[in-house]
Amino acid sequence: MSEDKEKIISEAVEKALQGDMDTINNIEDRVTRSKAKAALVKAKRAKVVSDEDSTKEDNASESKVEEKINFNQTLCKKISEKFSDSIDGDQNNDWIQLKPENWLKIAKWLKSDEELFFDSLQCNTGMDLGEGVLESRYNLHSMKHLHKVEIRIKVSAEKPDIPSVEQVWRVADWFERETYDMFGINFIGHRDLRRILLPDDWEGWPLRKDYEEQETYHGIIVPKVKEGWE
Amino acid sequence: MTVDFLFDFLSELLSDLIGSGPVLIISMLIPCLMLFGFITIYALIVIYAELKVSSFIQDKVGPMGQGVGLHAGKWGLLQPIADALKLLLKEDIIPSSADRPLFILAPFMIFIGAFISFVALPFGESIIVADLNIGLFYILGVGSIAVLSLILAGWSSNNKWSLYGGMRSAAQIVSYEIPAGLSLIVVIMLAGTLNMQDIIRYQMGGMFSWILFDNPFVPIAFVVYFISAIAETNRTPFDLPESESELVAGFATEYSGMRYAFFFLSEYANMFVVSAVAAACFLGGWHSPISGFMDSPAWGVFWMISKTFFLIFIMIWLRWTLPRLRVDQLMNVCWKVFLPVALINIFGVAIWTVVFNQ
Amino acid sequence: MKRYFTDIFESISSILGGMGITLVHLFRARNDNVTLQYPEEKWPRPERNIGFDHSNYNVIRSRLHVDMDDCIGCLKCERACPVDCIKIVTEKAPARGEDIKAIKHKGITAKGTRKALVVTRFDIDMSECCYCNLCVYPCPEECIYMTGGPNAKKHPIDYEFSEPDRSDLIYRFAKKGTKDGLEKINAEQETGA
Amino acid sequence: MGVVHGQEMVLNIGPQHPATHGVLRLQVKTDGEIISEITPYMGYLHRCFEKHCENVTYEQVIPFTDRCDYLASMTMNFGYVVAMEQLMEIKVNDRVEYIRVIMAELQRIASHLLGIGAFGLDLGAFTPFLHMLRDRERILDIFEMTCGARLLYNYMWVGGLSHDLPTGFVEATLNFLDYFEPKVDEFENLLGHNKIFVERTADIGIMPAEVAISYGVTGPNLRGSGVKWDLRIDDPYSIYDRFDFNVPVGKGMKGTVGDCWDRFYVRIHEIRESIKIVRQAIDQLPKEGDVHQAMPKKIRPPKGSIYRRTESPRGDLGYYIESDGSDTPYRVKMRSPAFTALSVLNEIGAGWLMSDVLGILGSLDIVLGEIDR
Repeated sequence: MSEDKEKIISEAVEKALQGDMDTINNIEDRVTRSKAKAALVKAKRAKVVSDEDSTKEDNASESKVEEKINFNQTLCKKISEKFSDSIDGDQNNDWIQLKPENWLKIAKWLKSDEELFFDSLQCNTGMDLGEGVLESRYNLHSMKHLHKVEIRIKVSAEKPDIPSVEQVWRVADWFERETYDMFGINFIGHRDLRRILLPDDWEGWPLRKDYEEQETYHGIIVPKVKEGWE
Repeated sequence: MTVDFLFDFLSELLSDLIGSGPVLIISMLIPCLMLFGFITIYALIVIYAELKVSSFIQDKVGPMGQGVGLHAGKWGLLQPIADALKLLLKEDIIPSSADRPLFILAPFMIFIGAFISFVALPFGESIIVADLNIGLFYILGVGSIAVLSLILAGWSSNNKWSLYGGMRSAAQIVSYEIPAGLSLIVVIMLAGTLNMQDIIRYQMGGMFSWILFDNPFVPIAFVVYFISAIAETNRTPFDLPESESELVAGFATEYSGMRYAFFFLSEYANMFVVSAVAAACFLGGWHSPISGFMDSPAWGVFWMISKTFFLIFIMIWLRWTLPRLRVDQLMNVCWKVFLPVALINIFGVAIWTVVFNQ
Repeated sequence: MKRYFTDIFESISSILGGMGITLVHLFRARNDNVTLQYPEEKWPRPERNIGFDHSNYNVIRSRLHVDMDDCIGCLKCERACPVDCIKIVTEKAPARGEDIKAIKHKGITAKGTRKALVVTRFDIDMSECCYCNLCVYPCPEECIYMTGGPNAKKHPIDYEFSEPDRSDLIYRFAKKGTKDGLEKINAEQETGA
Repeated sequence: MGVVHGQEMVLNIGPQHPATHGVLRLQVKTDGEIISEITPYMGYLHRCFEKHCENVTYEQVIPFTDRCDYLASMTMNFGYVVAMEQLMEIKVNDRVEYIRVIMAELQRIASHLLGIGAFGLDLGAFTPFLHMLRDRERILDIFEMTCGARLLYNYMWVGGLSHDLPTGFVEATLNFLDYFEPKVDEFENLLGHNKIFVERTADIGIMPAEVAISYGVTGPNLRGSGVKWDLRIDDPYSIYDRFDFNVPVGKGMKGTVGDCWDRFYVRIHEIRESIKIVRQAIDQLPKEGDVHQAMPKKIRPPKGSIYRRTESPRGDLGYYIESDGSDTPYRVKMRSPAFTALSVLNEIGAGWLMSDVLGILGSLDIVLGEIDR
């Protein structure tokens, strides 16, 4: 019974490829009709792919993007189950927005959980989103499962406190010191939070959008004035 | 030899004019000035040799003397003189927090250490400043004055880096004198005397009568002596006291101008002394390799100096090939490798001479 | 104990091996010598026969030069410079595309465009220039370029332009006297009209 | 290593010191020769790269990325350009991709040559340093033929290249590779297997794999500790999947895995791998294709952010670019591999002797321009 069904489906798909869809539509049995349609879609896609290979990459990158999106969504769900109301704001598929409160616990869980195993913090970027909102973004990556995630934590400029994840990933020690140095986000629980690139007694946070450099530093005029030019 | 020779000659000439005291002083001063002249000329030559050899090893050509302004001579020959002039004319800074008297004393002490050991070096049949019968022992004893001045220099410039350099050099030179001394005992056992001229006369007659080929144990002693001699003059791979990439310049960090020139000069003078002793004791001093050929006393000076220069060339060659040893590895090599090898060597040579009762 | 002897043997053999290599270099120094006696032998500029057609395309990184006759004052190079080391001030030309003898201003450029502006000031501060060549591309008249390379016929390579005083490194390309010459002309026109 | 006792002396291996590979101050607590604690102080070479990027357009950022890691500025451009093209979904033609790979791998060879040379120089071997610099000059000649500059190129632009290859390029590169291949073995014999060098580097500055990962150390230093992690294979970008090359990993031949000798070993073998890649890339180099073809007239990326990593000679070079739709970047953050390599110095350097700590610093091959940005 199933061979002739296969035959019907393949015939119908051949005809549909030439354009007349009615043979597929008038297959009575609902199951074989849906199977034929699926075969048609696959054949179409295969035909498209074989023509130009560039679209193949699009499909590959498309699937990668899809996979990334649903990976983020599953991760979002897991986090919200485990740690109640830690997701801040709506669901978004490129990154995960967290509230600063239990970020340290989430970080420990992200690293220790066998199935996620984010063992390397790739990069921590500070960001000044304007109107007194600072943000610290963490790009995490797992060497074992080769999957990545970006976690963002918004915080107000008046009270810029984020728990430090320096115990979880040792690299965060210097990354957080640099974000503190440039943005003034102080990381609670950090080993020795002080400026890393600028001299220790430099006032102001340079990378904030509303930053004016100080006139003199220890008597040296900071903005370099050059004669004979202006 | 030359001092008493000069003394007799001058006393006949001027004995009626001035008493025998001043004559003695004059007859001592003349060889001193000659030695000082020899050292400065030798230093210029060896600086030039080091510049050229190191450049050739590094696929460079070294100073070639083109260029505007002060010409550095056809093949860069004037370069060493330019270096010497530069060091003389440079400002001589003494750090304010340095211990002034010791700071000033250190370079002179190190130069004196190198200078007075020239006295017992045999340059030719009769060309030796003072033919001491304890020649070899005297040279070794005087050689250790350098240690004192390095520590002095390290301590007095009140700089952490030079303190490190001073301490390292103290440990290194003192501990490397022992294998050097032990390997020279082999020579003394064979030659039977401490007098440098007699040691060389013992090696008369062609290359195969040199002590080096006397019995199979002596080449080992020669290698041990040569390497510990390199350590004594702070040359790579043992140049820890003034290792430029770690301790900035070691004990010589705070020195500049004339004083730095003295450290430089005494390092090269020490190199000459050490290689001359090696040439005299192991390679037959002023004897020519083929017994009859060019063996007259005048040629002796040529042979002595060419052997010494060959050994100096090896030192320069080693410097531009090998990395530097670490301090504890340095000690490890000295006490755990050179010392036992030197002791076994003495034992070996003793048995060999008894069995073959040369 | 065995390691003790292998250590000694290893060190001797590897040191002798190393010395062998340096000895080979010592004797072969004559032919693979790399030093260049600077004042006599200059650094050989790689002659750039470019694969594609614009033969006068300049790829050398050295001092910037501007042909003022071709410059139409479009400020594209000033905007392209990442370190803002180019300053241009332009004035409206009395008549479009005409030469003005008094201030040696040519009206039409080599490419035939008619100039509407007179460039009174064109300064490049070579002490701040980062030699990134970003200003050469946008220029429609190709009048700003780095000296040397394929256009060496017009301007030989010049990478020895160091000056004792830093402010001498500010190159002023605008022709002498254009500014006040132009003012005089405008003043005459007002009085005349 | 040594039990530290007695009164501690604080020593500044100061910003001006022959062995700090740039302007870095190591405040060191020592008792005699044994160093108990190292705290690096940086920022002497901080030139506000990220603040500059917020005031210049996207094309003008490229000369600034050159100046971060001035020993490997081709790969710095490459990293920025790959990130930008992924942000703007630009697809460059094959000729540009192949030229970029050739340039990046030649730059990797040049940067490793200087890294190994300086490492040997810290241990006192002066001659190999000069031999390696001599060969590095030949690579710089090839770069100069192509884009006119020798150190800071501004060669790779968003969507293409600033210049196409000159006609004599392929022969010049092949001549160089044939001349250079035997030289790598000579370096390995002159320096690598020299007993004093082995004595000074084996079993010293051991960095276990977990310490390396938790400190975020990447590149040859991480591969020296036995972790097979190379972005060109594990997070592929550009066309690296078309070449077959293997990733050398430290095996602890002369001591334990992850010591200074292994990092040296990994770098020497990476030079050989890069030579293989350049040879394959030159064979497959397509003749036609204009290098300016995919270059957008006005670079105005869509609103959004991207974090893209590439393999620079010192490790994972990451660019985090946030654009707000205008033609100047809103925020550019460069994740510098040497920054994390320096952070591990205290962990693996404490307890060793003074000359070892400087040897370990040399083996990490850091560049201060990239650390201070």
